[in-house]
Amino acid sequence: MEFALSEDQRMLQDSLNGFLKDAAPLDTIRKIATVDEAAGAALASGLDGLGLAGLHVPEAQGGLGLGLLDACVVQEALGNAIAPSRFLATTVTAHAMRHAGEDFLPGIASGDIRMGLALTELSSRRDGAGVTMQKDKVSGKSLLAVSAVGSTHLLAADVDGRLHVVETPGLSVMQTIDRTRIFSEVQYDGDTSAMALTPDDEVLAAARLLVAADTLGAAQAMLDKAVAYAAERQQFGRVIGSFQAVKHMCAEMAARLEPSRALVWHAAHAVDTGEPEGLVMATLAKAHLAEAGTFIARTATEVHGGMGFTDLVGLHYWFKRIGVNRQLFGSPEQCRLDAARLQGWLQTA
Amino acid sequence: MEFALSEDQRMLQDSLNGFLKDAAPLDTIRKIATVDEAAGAALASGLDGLGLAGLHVPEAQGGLGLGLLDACVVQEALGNAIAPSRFLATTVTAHAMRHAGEDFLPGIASGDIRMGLALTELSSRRDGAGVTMQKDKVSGKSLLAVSAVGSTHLLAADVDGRLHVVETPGLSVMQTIDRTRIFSEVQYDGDTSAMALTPDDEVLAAARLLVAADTLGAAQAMLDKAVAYAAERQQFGRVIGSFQAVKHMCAEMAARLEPSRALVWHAAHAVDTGEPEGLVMATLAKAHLAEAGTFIARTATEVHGGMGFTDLVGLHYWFKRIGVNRQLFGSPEQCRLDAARLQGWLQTA
Amino acid sequence: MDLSFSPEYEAFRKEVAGILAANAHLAPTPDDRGMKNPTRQAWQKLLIENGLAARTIPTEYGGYGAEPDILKSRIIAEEFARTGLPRAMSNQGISMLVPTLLELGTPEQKAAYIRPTLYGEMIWCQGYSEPGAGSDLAALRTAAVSDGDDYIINGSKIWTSTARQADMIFCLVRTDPDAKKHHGISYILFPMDTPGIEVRPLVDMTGAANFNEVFFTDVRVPKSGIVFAENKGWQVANATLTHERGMLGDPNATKARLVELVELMKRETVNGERLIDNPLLRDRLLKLQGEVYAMQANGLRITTHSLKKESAGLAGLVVKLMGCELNHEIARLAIDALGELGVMYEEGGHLRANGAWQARYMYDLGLIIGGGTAQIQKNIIAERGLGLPREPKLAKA
Amino acid sequence: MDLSFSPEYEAFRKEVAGILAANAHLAPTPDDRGMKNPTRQAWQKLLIENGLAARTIPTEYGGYGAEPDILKSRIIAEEFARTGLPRAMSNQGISMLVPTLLELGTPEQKAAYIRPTLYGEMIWCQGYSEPGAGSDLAALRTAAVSDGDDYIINGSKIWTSTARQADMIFCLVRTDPDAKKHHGISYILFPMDTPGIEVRPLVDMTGAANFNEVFFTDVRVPKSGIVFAENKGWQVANATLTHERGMLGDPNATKARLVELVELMKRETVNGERLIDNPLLRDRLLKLQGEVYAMQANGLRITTHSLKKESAGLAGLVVKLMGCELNHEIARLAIDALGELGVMYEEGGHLRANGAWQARYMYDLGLIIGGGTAQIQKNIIAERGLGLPREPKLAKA
Repeated sequence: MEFALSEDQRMLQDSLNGFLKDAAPLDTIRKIATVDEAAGAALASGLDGLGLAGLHVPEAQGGLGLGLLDACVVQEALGNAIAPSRFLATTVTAHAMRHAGEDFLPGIASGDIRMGLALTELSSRRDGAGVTMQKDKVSGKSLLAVSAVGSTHLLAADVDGRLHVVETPGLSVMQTIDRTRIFSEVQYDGDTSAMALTPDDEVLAAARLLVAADTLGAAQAMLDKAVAYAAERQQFGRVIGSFQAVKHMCAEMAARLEPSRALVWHAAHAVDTGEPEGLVMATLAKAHLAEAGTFIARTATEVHGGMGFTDLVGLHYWFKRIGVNRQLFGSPEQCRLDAARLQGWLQTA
Repeated sequence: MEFALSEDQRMLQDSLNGFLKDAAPLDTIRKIATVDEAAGAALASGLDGLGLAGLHVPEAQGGLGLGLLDACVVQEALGNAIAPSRFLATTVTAHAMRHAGEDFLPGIASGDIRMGLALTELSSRRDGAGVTMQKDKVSGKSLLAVSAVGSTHLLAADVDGRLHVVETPGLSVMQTIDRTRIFSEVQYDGDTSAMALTPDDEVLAAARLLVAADTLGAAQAMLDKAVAYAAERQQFGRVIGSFQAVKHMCAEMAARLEPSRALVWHAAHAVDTGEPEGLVMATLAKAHLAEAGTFIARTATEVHGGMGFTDLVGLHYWFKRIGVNRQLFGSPEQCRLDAARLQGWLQTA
Repeated sequence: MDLSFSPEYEAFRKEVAGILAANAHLAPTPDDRGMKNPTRQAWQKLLIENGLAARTIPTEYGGYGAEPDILKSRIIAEEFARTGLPRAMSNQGISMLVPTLLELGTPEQKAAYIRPTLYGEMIWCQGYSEPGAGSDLAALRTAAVSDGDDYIINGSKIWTSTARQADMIFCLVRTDPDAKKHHGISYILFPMDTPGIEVRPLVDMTGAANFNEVFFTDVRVPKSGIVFAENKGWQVANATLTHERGMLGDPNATKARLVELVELMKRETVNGERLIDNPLLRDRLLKLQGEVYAMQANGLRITTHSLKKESAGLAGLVVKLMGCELNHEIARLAIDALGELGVMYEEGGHLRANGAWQARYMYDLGLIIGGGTAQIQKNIIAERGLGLPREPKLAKA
Repeated sequence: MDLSFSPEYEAFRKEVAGILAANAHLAPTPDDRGMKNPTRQAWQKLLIENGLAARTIPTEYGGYGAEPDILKSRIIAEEFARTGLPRAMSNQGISMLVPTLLELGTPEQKAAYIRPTLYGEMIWCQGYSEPGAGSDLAALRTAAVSDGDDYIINGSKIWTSTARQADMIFCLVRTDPDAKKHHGISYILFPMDTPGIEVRPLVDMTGAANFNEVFFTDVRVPKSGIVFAENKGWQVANATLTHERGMLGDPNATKARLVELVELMKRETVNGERLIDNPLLRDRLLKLQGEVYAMQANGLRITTHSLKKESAGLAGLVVKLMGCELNHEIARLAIDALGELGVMYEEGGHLRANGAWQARYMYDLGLIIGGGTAQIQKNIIAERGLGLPREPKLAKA
């Protein structure tokens, strides 16, 4: 019985944190946010060098054969540094192909195939979006696709919940509050589906879990910054962290975040080991981190006072990443509804 | 333009507060709560002496002809002192009969007719409750009837939303957390309806508004007690009200309660003057005070520390009155749904 | 309780409506940009001459010279809201400096500054907060050292809106570094084109530069710019701060936002269902509607207290805290309701209301923090409203 | 990450299951009331002899004498939960006094008290809090004045559970009124039948008397009852308080409540609709389920830290605050879901679960307040967990 990251997992996280500290300081993130393509490419190539693309690909297909818990450890570090990365898309795709991906997985692990995700319509269809599939041809549009820019292929969901791998078609950028990542609108005009996967709750659950891990990392960064600021900023002749109101705001953030970390680990482990509650836990982890993240994003900003509102300390980049994560692959309300469904709690009528 | 209680309304509230301070101190409330019938009868007769029964009965029928705002002023004082009273039932009945009550209103104003309310099933039917009406005969059961004990008649709602006046049939006491008031289960076995009133959203809205006023008074009492305790109780060599955490709990209670007072006044005035938004405001006032009341009941108890948890200071009588008010005539969720319906926001499908 | 207006006031309303209708064609449009746009200045002049702006400022200083009448102010505001015509100019010069000068300015200061400020010919900015003096404003350190008839000013200010457009600044500076912190501050006016002043835009989380930083390096300004008296600046500023607080938490603006949100939720769909038909979103909407009603009623109550020249007590003290939070929550529901589309910003095909909901969500958070953080507001409510003790003095470290 | 148990532990689980199965017929039933009921005492003896109670207490004091092993403790707890058999006795004597005596008691005290306490033959109560000393426990004023080999005790205690049943009390008294407040306190043991002790039940908001007040009037007790040393009681009590904190916020108990709530919401209907089909109630239920999962996972993480003899850090510090609040929220949802029937209490036809949800709702609020209020818990999290500074010292008034 050991509920903790393994030595390997801790080393993975430490080394990634160390890499990101050097390769993705706030100045670099600012450049990426203002669409400095060179800065984005440099970071992406550095991350590629760490071999993350094959992390969740089985060893037989040239990957590392690691699980979702390892992937969450990586995604948490990426969220902590609010670094852009294709890792989430790659990992979710590898998970989707876990039973039938021999043709694609080696290319994913080697980096020759670069995946994006167009799964939004699995949870919500707005503005006429929705993808249909007829005779191997995919048509329609999808919103808020992840890592589609620069991808060779997309993992795309159709209105019946089936997943398809298609060559990346025409994209247009969707500008969100979060400038650390680029999201896209995808238009399919009868593109060929290279692979069709059966509807599979686990893929969406994995995607949600990774977003939860991303929020975990970003929220931890905001909490850390707030505590550091509270311990240093003086007003009325004392550090503001000695005022009970500020102290309690920090305590409330920590009290919500710390159990969230265990939840992400547990959910990932449960999916990895095929525990029956795994999908429910992963789905609720997404909702739980969305709520905790929203609370921490706001509260950490408040602790920073006016400084938190400015661009000077860059805190807002984390605020906005958490804000987009809240909606990505389903709002907290949608996730909770799905968790009820997964447990058979909804009326069968 | 004057948004304030009139001189008369302030005098009414002051004199009632003064009366209740003498006639219903905590010791008396404790006796009533332990079913000391003499204590209850003495208070009831004292309140009768103030002529409250006819407050909302038109002058032509022997009443004072005052409006719901005056009634809210009275009910707030009753809630503040957590005094039992038939006033709410009487006033709601007078309102229900405002277009067609010539036969009953004089008796209500004089006190010869003593009304109870059996309206619960207008908002929710549980445990097989529900009242039907066939050929002037009323059958079925109703839960959580108000002031039914000791009444001569009930204002009863049937499953189609119609209201009936019936002679009070057999009752059994329903024991709630709130011992300041007695609630009943009513069993109708084909009792004769003496008067049938058409479905009327305004009656339920008036009942809810008065419950909101009752909670307003009770919550104000809890806030006042918490502030007094915080200003007096010493820990760590200083009054606890000088700790920012305690101070902010008190501030948050006040910040939620003070605008609630204006809301109750405004809603009552709007119903009195037939403003189109009146019913929506009254219905939302019930929901709003339920939420503010729950928050204040808990927070004021916390400010009192362990003392708030004991019976010694009796704070829990207010806590429980607010707890029952939250559910009476519809939960906050139900009230908000009804407010949406009243505004035509629900799908007509 | 009587929410109607007397015939006198109904007549006044008609008069206002008449003026607005007759002059509507002269109103500036969104194309008339800039704080000193001639069309906007002409509109301001027209409004002042008709008693719809600068209404209670004495005529000798360029105002309309009417007696203060809260109901008439309210009717004017309502008529502007009803017609949608642009309201009178509102800036920190008009709302904060002018009342201060009327109360405490020298005859020369009044004569020189009030009229052009009212007419939009002179723009002011406020130099109060500093990087090290936010909630604890009295800790400010920008130094003004006496040198003959002048001061030499060094230091910096932050959160200075309109600094880039301003002709003049009203500024708090430390004139006595040895006095206790509240007793060494002066309130001084000087031109923004004085040598040694540098203005840097301060970009905030909304992406816009709603504020600026202002840096002073050996800025020489005449002592005649002092308002009231040297080292009395804290009292002067407090008079002004009172004027500022009233500007936040207008319940009618909040109501307008709620109405906008209701329309949004009736119009937008997700998975083919109207947002307002989603029980969770609808319940949140109705909760907020209840709070909006409460703050509106609370506002009416405050107005009545003002009419009677009474303090509104707690009803007044809670407005900033509750009003800013409510605005923020309305924006938050809009964003949540829009889901994936709620995070769109600035440009693009799926953007709603030009990104206004996100901008408000963030800007409102700034308002919750600014002008007295939520924590300071709670201190004020507890201490002034409930009589709880102030933060006790600390032992010397 | 490995949540399975090794073969050694799986064997241990079988052994425990075997003992319980073989002796189940000897277990006390709800009819075996009273703290000193012979059936309960016999069951306790059986559990100790089989290593299922007092497991790590040395045999010389009547325990089982095993090495501490958190996993085995956990397996024992799980097997009791699985079989539904009554667990080992749990009271403040066993959980708080015995560990204290083992660490700091004299040989005589150990010999006299530990064995009968473990076997349920000697019942203890705790005399810590006073009406004027709650969060600020060190402000306690119950005085013990030296008189030869005795002390004369005057004062009173509050929140004393089991005082009516207790044979003995472990009590904090002030033995040096002139010392600084933490330095004049002693920890002393004496019989509850000593003349001058009066116990009054303390009725609380649930309607029950879960606690008592204890009054001391010239109570003469021998000095040999002092544990460790005179005026060192604060250190002794702190050792004991550590044992108490672990008792609150057990995530498995919380999970059991949630499961009960799910069943309730599937079974009960309003207006003919299952409660769980109400979107608002269901959403709240799922929110709570997420929090329960988080606290369960957090509990596993703490167990692992304990196994490695590491501090669990923040994960441990947040348990009381979050766990108590979560229990309270689960009860609140149950009450809200039951609506009009949720306010029923104590007796009557429409009562659910014998009023347990309301009782928990109120009792949990007591737990949020007691044993370190939520405010104190937040101070602890901020100071010990996040390294923020302690409340600064105040200037002398």
